This record gives sequence, structure tokens and C-alpha cells, in this order.
Amino acid sequence: MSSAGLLLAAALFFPLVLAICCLSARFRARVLAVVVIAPLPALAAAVLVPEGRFAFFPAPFRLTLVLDQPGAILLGGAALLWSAAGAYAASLMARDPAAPRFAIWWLLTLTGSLGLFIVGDVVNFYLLFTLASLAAYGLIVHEQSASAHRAGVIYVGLALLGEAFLLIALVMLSAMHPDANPQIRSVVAELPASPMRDGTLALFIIGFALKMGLVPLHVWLPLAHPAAPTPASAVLSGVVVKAGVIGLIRFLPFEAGAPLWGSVLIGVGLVTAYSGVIVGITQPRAKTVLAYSTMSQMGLLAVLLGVGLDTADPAVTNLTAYYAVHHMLVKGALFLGVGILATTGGRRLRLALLLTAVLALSLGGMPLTSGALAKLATKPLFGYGWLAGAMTLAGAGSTALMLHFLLILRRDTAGNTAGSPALWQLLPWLVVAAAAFLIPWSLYPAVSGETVSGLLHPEALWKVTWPMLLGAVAMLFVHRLPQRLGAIPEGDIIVLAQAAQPVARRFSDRIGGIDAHFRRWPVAGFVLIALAILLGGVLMLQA
Amino acid sequence: MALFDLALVALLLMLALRVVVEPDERSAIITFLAFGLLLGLAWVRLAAPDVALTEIAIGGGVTGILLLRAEAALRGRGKQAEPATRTGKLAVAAGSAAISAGLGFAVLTFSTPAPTLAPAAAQALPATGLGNPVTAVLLAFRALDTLLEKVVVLLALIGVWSLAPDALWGGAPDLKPAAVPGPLAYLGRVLPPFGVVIGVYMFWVGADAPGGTFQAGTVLAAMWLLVMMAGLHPPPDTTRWLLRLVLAGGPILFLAIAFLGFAFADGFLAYPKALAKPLILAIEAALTLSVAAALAMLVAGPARKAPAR
Amino acid sequence: MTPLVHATTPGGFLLVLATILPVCAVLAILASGPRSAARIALATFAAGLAVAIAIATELISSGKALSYVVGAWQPPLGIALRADGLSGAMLVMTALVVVAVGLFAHIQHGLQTDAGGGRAQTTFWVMLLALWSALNAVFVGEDLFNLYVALELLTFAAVPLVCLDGRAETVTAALRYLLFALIGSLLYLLGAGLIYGQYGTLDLLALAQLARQDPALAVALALMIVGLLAKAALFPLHLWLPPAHAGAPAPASAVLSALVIKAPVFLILRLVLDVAPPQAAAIAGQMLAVLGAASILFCSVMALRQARLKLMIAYSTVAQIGYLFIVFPLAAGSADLPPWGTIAWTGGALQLVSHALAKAAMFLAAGVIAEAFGHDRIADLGGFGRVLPISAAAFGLAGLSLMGIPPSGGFVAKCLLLTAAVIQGNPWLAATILAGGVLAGAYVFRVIDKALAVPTVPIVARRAVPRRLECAALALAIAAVLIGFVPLRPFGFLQIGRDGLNLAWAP
Amino acid sequence: MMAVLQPGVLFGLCGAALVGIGLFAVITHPGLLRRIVGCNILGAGIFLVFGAVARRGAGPGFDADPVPQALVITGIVVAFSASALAVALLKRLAELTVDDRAAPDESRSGL
Repeated sequence: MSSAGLLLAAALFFPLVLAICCLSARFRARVLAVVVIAPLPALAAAVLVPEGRFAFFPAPFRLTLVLDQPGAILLGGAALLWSAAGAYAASLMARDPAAPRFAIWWLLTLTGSLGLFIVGDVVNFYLLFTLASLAAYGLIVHEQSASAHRAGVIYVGLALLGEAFLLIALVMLSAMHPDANPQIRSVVAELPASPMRDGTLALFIIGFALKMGLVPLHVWLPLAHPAAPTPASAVLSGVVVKAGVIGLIRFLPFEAGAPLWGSVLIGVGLVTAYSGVIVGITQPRAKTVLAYSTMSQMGLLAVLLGVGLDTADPAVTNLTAYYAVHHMLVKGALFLGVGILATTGGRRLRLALLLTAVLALSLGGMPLTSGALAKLATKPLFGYGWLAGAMTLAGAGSTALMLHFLLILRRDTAGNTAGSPALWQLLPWLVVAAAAFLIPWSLYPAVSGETVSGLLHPEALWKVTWPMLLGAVAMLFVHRLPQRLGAIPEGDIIVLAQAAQPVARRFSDRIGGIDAHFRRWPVAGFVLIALAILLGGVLMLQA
Repeated sequence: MALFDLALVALLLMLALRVVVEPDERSAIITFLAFGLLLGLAWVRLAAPDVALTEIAIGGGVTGILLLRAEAALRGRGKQAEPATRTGKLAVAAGSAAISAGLGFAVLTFSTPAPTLAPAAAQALPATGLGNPVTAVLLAFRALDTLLEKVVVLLALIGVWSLAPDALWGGAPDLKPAAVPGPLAYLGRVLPPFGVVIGVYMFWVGADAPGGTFQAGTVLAAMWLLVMMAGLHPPPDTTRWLLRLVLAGGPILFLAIAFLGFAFADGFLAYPKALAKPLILAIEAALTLSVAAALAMLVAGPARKAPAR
Repeated sequence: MTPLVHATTPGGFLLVLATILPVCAVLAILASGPRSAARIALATFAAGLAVAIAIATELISSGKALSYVVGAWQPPLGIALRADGLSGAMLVMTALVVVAVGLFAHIQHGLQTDAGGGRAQTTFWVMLLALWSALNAVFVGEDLFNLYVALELLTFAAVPLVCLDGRAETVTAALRYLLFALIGSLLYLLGAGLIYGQYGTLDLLALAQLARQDPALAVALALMIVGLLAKAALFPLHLWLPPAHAGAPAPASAVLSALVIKAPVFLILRLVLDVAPPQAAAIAGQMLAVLGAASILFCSVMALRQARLKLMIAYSTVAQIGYLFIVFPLAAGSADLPPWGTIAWTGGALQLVSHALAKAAMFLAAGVIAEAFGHDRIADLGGFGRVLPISAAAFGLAGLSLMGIPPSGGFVAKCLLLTAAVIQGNPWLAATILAGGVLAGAYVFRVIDKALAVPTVPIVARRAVPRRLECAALALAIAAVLIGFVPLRPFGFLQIGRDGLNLAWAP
Repeated sequence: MMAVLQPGVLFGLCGAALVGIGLFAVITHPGLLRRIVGCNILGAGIFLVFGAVARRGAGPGFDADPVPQALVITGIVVAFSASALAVALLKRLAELTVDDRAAPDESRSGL
């Protein structure tokens, strides 16, 4: 086993081992100190390990790890964010008696979400996906408020549903494969020829869309992300939603293409991108606005993947990963920033607000920021048709949404007394913010195939600037709309689901009534006789 | 004889229906007992004297005591639960009739010539030294069933005992009615000696002629019950070692001989050829006592008196 | 074609020991009095576990089924015992669950103030041992009447367990259970009689070759299968199960739910696969699958509705039993593949075993909860995970298996069944399996959510519960998870001893 | 027609009818004691079917096949044990419900 393989394996197993060590009470008491180092092997692997696939353990338990470009990009960014957010959490929760519990959920979610970026076989993908999905519940409900609990319940319900869709999709994908635990690559290569191709793709898209928060399966996202403690919000919104992205990257047949499902993804993605902006702009809470922004950005990623699927362009996976890592770091930094700003006052507040503003506008594509890079790198994909226009408009929407976010922040921090955040909260924030700037710059040439100097060209600058101006103008108008704030409740269409509750209750009561009926002695006896006659009759007819 | 059979069948069905529709609990049970005795006759007509004896002793005798005592204990507070509606009754009646019809059809279409193990049993009979093939089936060919069935009876008995209130656990059941009716006391004094003789005789001839451990055991059980009900001898505490020994003794001896088969014969539950008959007789003797004690205690029910400490 | 006959194989005597050892212990307890019950039972656990493991080892090393001709009387006159791979798996599973539950009960009894020899304790030991005997007899039985006696033994051992606490509700439940099970076993006996009348033998191996399509067999199979369904409590014949399993003391519930209802299911499997001719098996399988699917969906919703933890687990049992019945159409053999070569067969067997382990763990955990808090109302258990972390973990791990979440035995089982449904193009069954998993997730999560909650008024234990007690549940739950790692397919353990029966499947 | 009148068939049919009657009783009768009696009728019917099978199996030197007869003997004993257990449960239940009326809610304290 090469040292590269071992390092990659350590990326997966190190946090897992730390989580298992928590069985010891002594270790548990100090576990907060290690959450910052848990993702470091992954970070090292993302930088040091060359592309390739590595197999561990003999046949029935074989685990395949794969590092390719999209995986490495996402793994590196995610590991960095996990580490920084971990440091932030360790400082934030130093006095919280429930911190060890939080740390265990943290480590488990971390293991799952990082592992997903490198796992190469079907069974272990599902295992890690499940781990990331279910362990995140512990992060969401940590604060034990009523809203956190409600968010957690809705989250788990939808996550279980997503698991079911994903499971049947994976089974359909690999049912015909002779190997009990096939490689993702090889079964996906066989997918276009499968008779169940369309069904499988539909189920994959549903399953992963749920995780990404695409309309109409997004309802958990704006409830769950704001409910969690700040560092958890950062990783949930930054990394954990990317489980859906990596899923689509791994399981959609980009080589062969699937125009129908590409169009579906584009359509769903656009609807998500716009509705995220429209609903987000009515939200009065900063973290909720960020959650809707995440949803909107996931919509854009879905459009990217849809285009790739439509045109059978495998290169789209790299670009998607690039866009995703930009969003991952920026969104992580923004969530941490909300926490920082709440404890900052005086002169430092202005600096912090400034940095936050840069980060926020980066999502809208502010020139020279990662957002601009991501938008420029992906622009060629859309050509010059209506789709390019739609994407530009979405960028304008993002700008408007982020301006709304900044206005809320200014309102919220207006009354802050002078003070400064703890060093170990400030530092991680700065690191993530810096990474959000540096990593996309350093990757740009490799991903887009163009030089960095091209970015400074006035034409390129204008290309990203005018949508921002459009967004700013739009915000000027929207700002004046009366009764905008709170017009749409958090979680928007979940309200409809709640209206259906009496129906569900009636259905359940009906079931209970039927059960009570069947459990009466004469009825059960009659059913017994009837079953015997039925079975006997059928068998006799055949004899 | 066909006419007799037809009349018997008609009578049996009538009595069974009567048991079902009779509103009065006590008459229904007495009808059922009559049904049980007639059933014994049916078994004679089926060339099954062993079964006939068992049916009369258990179906007509011990079950009768059991049900009548239950009826007396439950009178006035009998459990009425979940009555069926009229349509429900009709539906169940139709269903039951359909089941009967299907069964009848199956009985009529049994393959001919009828498959039988009689020749095989006849061939194997000499190896057991027994004359009664039914006894041979019970204690040699299918001895495992008999062994497990003994455990079933004991288990039912322990189950019945477990229904005693905690404070009375290990105590004695109470069979004696508040006032012992004269005839019962008289029967209790007169019958048992005869009964014991009949029981021992049944056991003794069982090896070669109709009869055997169950029939004998049941007769003995009935006699013991009579004695206890007449108040001549109170039932023992369920923790009494003698009672426990008699109960467990039969199956234990059976098991011991079964295990010896590993060493001295062809394996578990096999008998050495020369000793087959004496061994089987020994097992039967112990089992008869066990069966008698178990059946009697089953009828007697759970403890109703605190144990003597 | 040469008829298959039973011949005692080396190690065949182990089958006798498996059925008879616990019976010996019952008799020993009866003879020596209640005070020694616990000691005798504990000694039997060790011996019985050793026998079960020896049987599994012998099966693996010889690769053939174990047989024993009792008393050297060849069937059909005599009785034979036989254990193939599936039986072996059942025997080991039974031994594991019985021993874990027995240890739990022993620790629990130790907590009570009065000395041993009490009514409930002695009865528990006797019934547990008898139950073990009966289960083993069912799993190795080859003779339809011998199996009837074993089934009755099982019922008579199970019924007193239901009403050990002697309250009116549990006695009602026990009586209802006894009567319904009695109807079931009588129908089974009737079917056995018809089969004897038609074929002159009760030996399953012989029947596998003799059975043809004829009316008597049709009626017999219908009666036997439906009678066994009543004992297995498959929806809509589950009237007796929820009150009986929820009312019994925790260790009793654990064996009732984990093991006792598996015996009739196992027999249905044998009847359909070994006795029924292929077309009849296909039709019966379809009907059983419909009932199984209804059971999964209906009783999962019912489990979700329950306010009491033990009732919830009991309904979950009825739902999980449903999975064993949807195996029939999925495992339908083809010309070149016998049923036991299919992945659905493996999945079904795995579901049987992992459910047994998980359900026993769940009931034991529920028992600890009830012991600690004095009630099992789910709504009032907020934060119990803080007080009883090990039990909460056991419940959660067992829940993973029920939900079919990896890594666990339940996951692998459901995955195999799903794969079979997909390969066969049976979307309804696939959807049922998935929906059952989601519903199971919902009702397990309801409890987990309570375990993790932090209520405003912290929940306090009415009495302290020793860690040892909780560990029995945890061990079973861990076993239910680990069973997911047993490599079943290349291993072929479940196929041992089944190839001889190919004859019956040749078209 | 004569074939039907042979004991081996006639009593088999009688057994079949008894099974139906017994099933009807055990399912529809509201009285629990009568349900137990119904079970016994059901059992009697089943044993008669066995008896008919045994009678049909008469061979040289035997009036009937001894194996089903032995099975019936075992079955009768098992059925009696079942009745005894059921009756004991029923009596206990009657006692408990009477006690309950005297001292309500005593039984609800524990689990």
C-alpha cells in the first residue's frame, strides 16, 4: 500500500476513529480540542495525493477510495472549512456542558461528508451518505429549542425519504452487476444501456436534489441551517449540501449524456435559483437569508450539471466542483461572519462588516473575487442563448439577495456595544475568508484552461459587473416594497404540508379503526376461515 | 352395520350442534360429555379400541370433571366477550360449511389403494417384543413424540400452577366443594379400589392388547380426583417432593433409557433387542403414574391454599 | 429416481441434544424444586450454546446436512431429525437470543428483593427452557406430527410467559393467544392428517418427492399454511400479538417477539418450498406476499400510532414479519436456479435472524426503560438517553437494523430483497420494502428523538439500573449490526443440505 | 354409494362436519368456556379424520393402520392439556375481574 493510499484512507478513518474514541469518558471530556485536527489528513490528502484509485481490505469488505479532480477540489475546500469551523466551535462551546455530544455528531457528520468526496464503490458511498445525513440531525437540534426540534424532525423525515430513493436507485443501478459491491465508475458506465435507465436517473435526481435542497424538496434547508449553532450552520450550508452535488457528479452519466434529464435538472435548477432569491428577500433573519441563498446557489449548480448532462460534456464535473468550492468557502465564511458580527462592536465592527460585504457580494460575482472567477469559468458552458441570460439574471438576483443580507446585518449590529470576538473565533473566520479568495484563484488556470491575466481584462470585469449593478438597482426597488419582511414564512411550502396534517391524522385514525375491527375475535376468526378457503380454492382449481 | 354407523354419525352431529346452540352452559357441557362417550363408540367402529378407551377416559371422564367444575366456578360471571353480529355469524357459518365441504372432498378423493404403514409396523413389531402395535408406535417407533408430549403435559401443568396468586405459589389446590354431596362421598369411597385395579389391568395388558399408559393413567387420575373431591384425602402441596418426583419420574426414566440407547443400542431412544419389552414396560409403569398425577393436578388447578412452611 | 432416505450422519446426535437438553433441564427443575431453577438454567445455557455452535461447525466442516434417525426406526414409521444450513442458522440464532435474554433475566431477578424460587421467576426459567427445546425441535424436525407436538410445546411454553405478572389484562391476552394459537395448530394437525391419508407418510423429505397436485394436498396445504399464519400473527391475523407481547415482562417479550413467531414462519417456508409442488408454491407465495406487504404497511403505521413503547415494538414485529413473506415470490426458483440459490432466499433468512436479534435487543432495552422509570409512555420519556445511555444506544442500533440503515443485518437483508424485486421487475414489492423502511425509520426515530431530547424538567430514574442489565440488550443490538458483515453469498452456509432436494424442483 | 358408507369414509365425512361445527362455535360463540368446548369439538373432528385414515389403511392382520391411531392418542392428551390450561386461565380471569371490581385500579400501578 502506497503512502498516498494510506493518507487518503487516513482522511476517512481518522475522524471516525476519533468519534469511536469518544466511547471513553476521559477522551469525551476533551474531545472539543481535537475537532480542529480531525479533517487535517483530508486536507493533506487533497493537496498531496495524486489522482488515482486505491483499494483496501479483501473482497467482501472491499473499500475503494478514488481521488480525481472534482473530488480533490471539494475535499480540500471541505476539509479546510471543517477544520476552521471546528476551531470556531471549540472556542464557542468551551463552557457548554453538552459540547461533547455536539462534538460526536460533528465528527460523524464530518467523516461522512468528507468520505463522500473520495469513496469509489457503491455500498460505501451509501454508507457514508447515510452517516452524513443522519448525523447532521444531532447538529441541527443541538440547541434544543422548539424551532430547532421542529427543523430536526422535518429534516430527518425528508432525509429518510431521500435515503429510500437513493437506495432503490443504487439497487437498480447495480442489480445486474455480478459484483456485490461494484465500482461506481463501472456501473455508471453501464447505465446508459440499462433498461431501467430513466427510472434510475429520476430516482438519483430526486434523492440528491433532496440533499441539495432543490425545489420542491428544499423545505428542510431554510429551517435546519439557521437552527443549528453557527459553526454547524457553516458546515451544513457549506459542505453537507455538497453531498448531493458529489452524488450527481458521481452517478450521472456525463460521458453518454441524457438530454431529457439534463433539461429536467436545468429547469429545476433555475426554478430553485430564482425562488431562493425571491423567498430569501422576504426573510427578516440573517441566517435564514443565507440558507435561502444556499438553496439558490444549489440551483445554479444543478443547472451546471444539467447542461453537462444535456450536452454529454464530462468536463462539467470539474467546473461544478470549482463553483461548489467557491460557494462552500464563501458560505462558510458568511455563516461564521454572522457569529463574529454578533459579538463585535465599535471600530472593528466596520472592518468586519466590510469583509462580510466583500464575501457576500462575491456570491453575486463581484469582480476579482471567487464568485467572479466561478462565473467566468462556467460562462462558456451556457453559450449565448436564453440560458446565459437566465444565469446572468440569477447572478443579479444573488446580488440583490446579498444586499438584503447586508442591510439586515447592519440593522442587527447597530446596537452592538464595543467589543471584540474571541481570537479563536476570529482567526478561523479570517482563514476561511482568505481561502475563499485564494483557493479559487490558484485553481482557476487548471480548471478553466485560461490564464489568470485574462481575468483582469476590462471586458471580463464588465461581464461580471453589470449583473451586479442590475441586482443593486433591483434591490433599490424591492427595498421600498411595503410589508416585504416576513411575507413568506421560513420554509415556505412546508406550511402547505402542515395544512395537510389533519388529513394525515384522519388517515391514521382510519387505519387505527380498521385495526381495531380486525382485532375483534369473530372478525379475525372469519378472516382465518376466509383465507383458508381462498388459498385452498386457488390451489384446488389448479390441481 | 352401515345403518348403525349412519345413526351414530347423525347422533354425533346432532349433539355437536346442540352443544353449539344450547343457551344454558351446564346443559351444553353435559351434552358435550354425551358426545364424548358416543365418540368412543365411533372409535370402536373405526377398529381403534385403544383410542376408544382414551377418548372415553379423557374426553368423557376427566374433561367432564374439568368443564363442569369450570362451569360451576364461572356461573354468573361467565365471560361474555365480543359477540358476533348476525351477518357475521352467517358468514362464519358459510365459511365453516365450505371448510367442511373441502375437507369432505379431500376425504373422498384420498388415493386408492389407501397408503398405510400397517405392514411396516407389523414387520417391525417383533423387534419391540410387544403385541399391541399402537403401543409399539407410541413407545418405540415414534417414542420422541410421546416423550415430548409428556413434557407438553407437564408444561401445561406448570402453566396452570403459575396462575396462582404469588402468596399461594407452591400451595395446594382445593377440589373439595363447600358441601360434599352424599353420592360423591359414597363414590369416593367405593370406586377407587375398583378403579385402581382397572387402571393397573389396563396398563398391564396394554403391551399386547388394547390399553396402555394413557388409558390407565387417566383412570387412575379420575380415581384420585374422586378421592380429593370427596374430601377423603386433601390434594398435596405442589411443592411436595413426592408429587414432583412422581410427575417428573416417568419422563426422567424415559429419558434415561433413551440416553442409554446411545451406549447399548442403535442410538437415542433405541432399545437393546433382548431388553426391549421389559424396558418399555418399565417406562410405561413410570409414565402411567406421571400421567395420572399430571392429569389429576391439571384438573385440580392452581394452588388455592398457602403452602405449609 | 432413487428415493432419498434419512441416514444418521456423524454429529447427528447433536440434533437430539439440541432438542432434548433443555427438556432435561425442565425435568431437573421440576424434580429438584424451584430454588435451583436459575442454577440449572444457567448451566443449560452454556451446554445448549455449545451444542448449537457444534452443529454449525459440523455443518460448515462437512458441507452437508446433519441427520439423525431417532431410535434407528427409519421414517416413515419412525422419526428423523435433520438440520441444513438454514436450520443451523436458526439454531445458533435461537441459542444466542435465549442466552442473552436468560442472562438479562438473571440479572433482573437479582435486583428483586425476595429470594429465588418465586412464582414468576421459576415459571420464567421453566418456560424459557421449554421454549428453547420446542424451537430447536421445530428447526430440526422432519416429521409433520413431530412438528405439531413441537409447536404445541412452543405454545404451552409461550402462553404462561404472557401472563407472568398475573394482571387481568395479561391473562386476557394470554387466553386470547392460547385459543387463537390452538385453532392454528389444530388446522395444521388436520392438514397433516390429510397428507398422511393421501401419501401415507409424514416425513418431509419423502413428501418432497411424493407430493403431486391433488385436491387432498391442496386442502391440506391451505389448512396448514393458514393455521401457521394464525400462529405467526401475520396481518390480518395479528389480533393476539400486540397485547400479548406488550404485556409480558421484558425478557419474555423478547423471546416471544424474536423467536416464538419465527417457528411457524419457518414451517411455512418448509411447506411451501419442500412440500408444495412448484405451481402451488408459486400461487401460495403470491398470496403470502400480498399479506406480507399489507402487514408491512399497515402495522408500521399502527406502530407509529402507539403511545406506549412496548406496544410500538409489538406492532413493529408484525410489520417486520411481513418481510419474511414477501420473500416467497421473490425467491421463486427458475429452471436453473432453485429457490434457495436466489438472493431473496439469503435476504429472507438474514431478515429472520437480524430481526430476531434486533427485536430482542429492543424489548430488553424497553424493559430497562420500564424498570427505571416505572412506565413506558413514549411522550414522557424525553431525555431518557441521558439517564440510560447504554439502553438508548442499544435501542438505536437495533433500530438501525429494523430501518434497514447500514451497516446492519437489516440493511443487507432489505438490500438483497430490493435487488431481487428489481431484477424480477416487481415495483410494488420494491416500493413496499422502501415504504416499510421509511415508516420504520419514523417510529424508531420517534423514540431516538425522545432519547436525545433535553426536557425542561430533567427525567429522573425511579430506581437505579445496573449497567450489566443494559449490556445484554446492547450485546444483542451489536450482534444485529455485525450480522450485516457476515459474508453470506460466497459462504453458501444457507445452501448447505438443500441440493438433495433439487429433485422436487426439476420440472 | 356403498363406498361412502364404509366406516373409513363415513366417519371421515363426520369428522369434516365436526370440524366445521367446532370452528363455528369457537369463532362466533360469545362465551369463553363454550369457545373452549368448541375447540374440543374441532379437535374431535380432526381426530375422526385421522381415525378414518387409519381405518382405510387396514392391512393383512390389522383392522387399521396403527400409526394414525397412536397419533390420535397423543393428540387427545395434548388437546386435554390445552383445555386444562385454557380453563385455568379463564377461571383466573374471572377471579381477577371480580377482584378488580372490589379494589379498582390496584392492578394499574405497575407495568
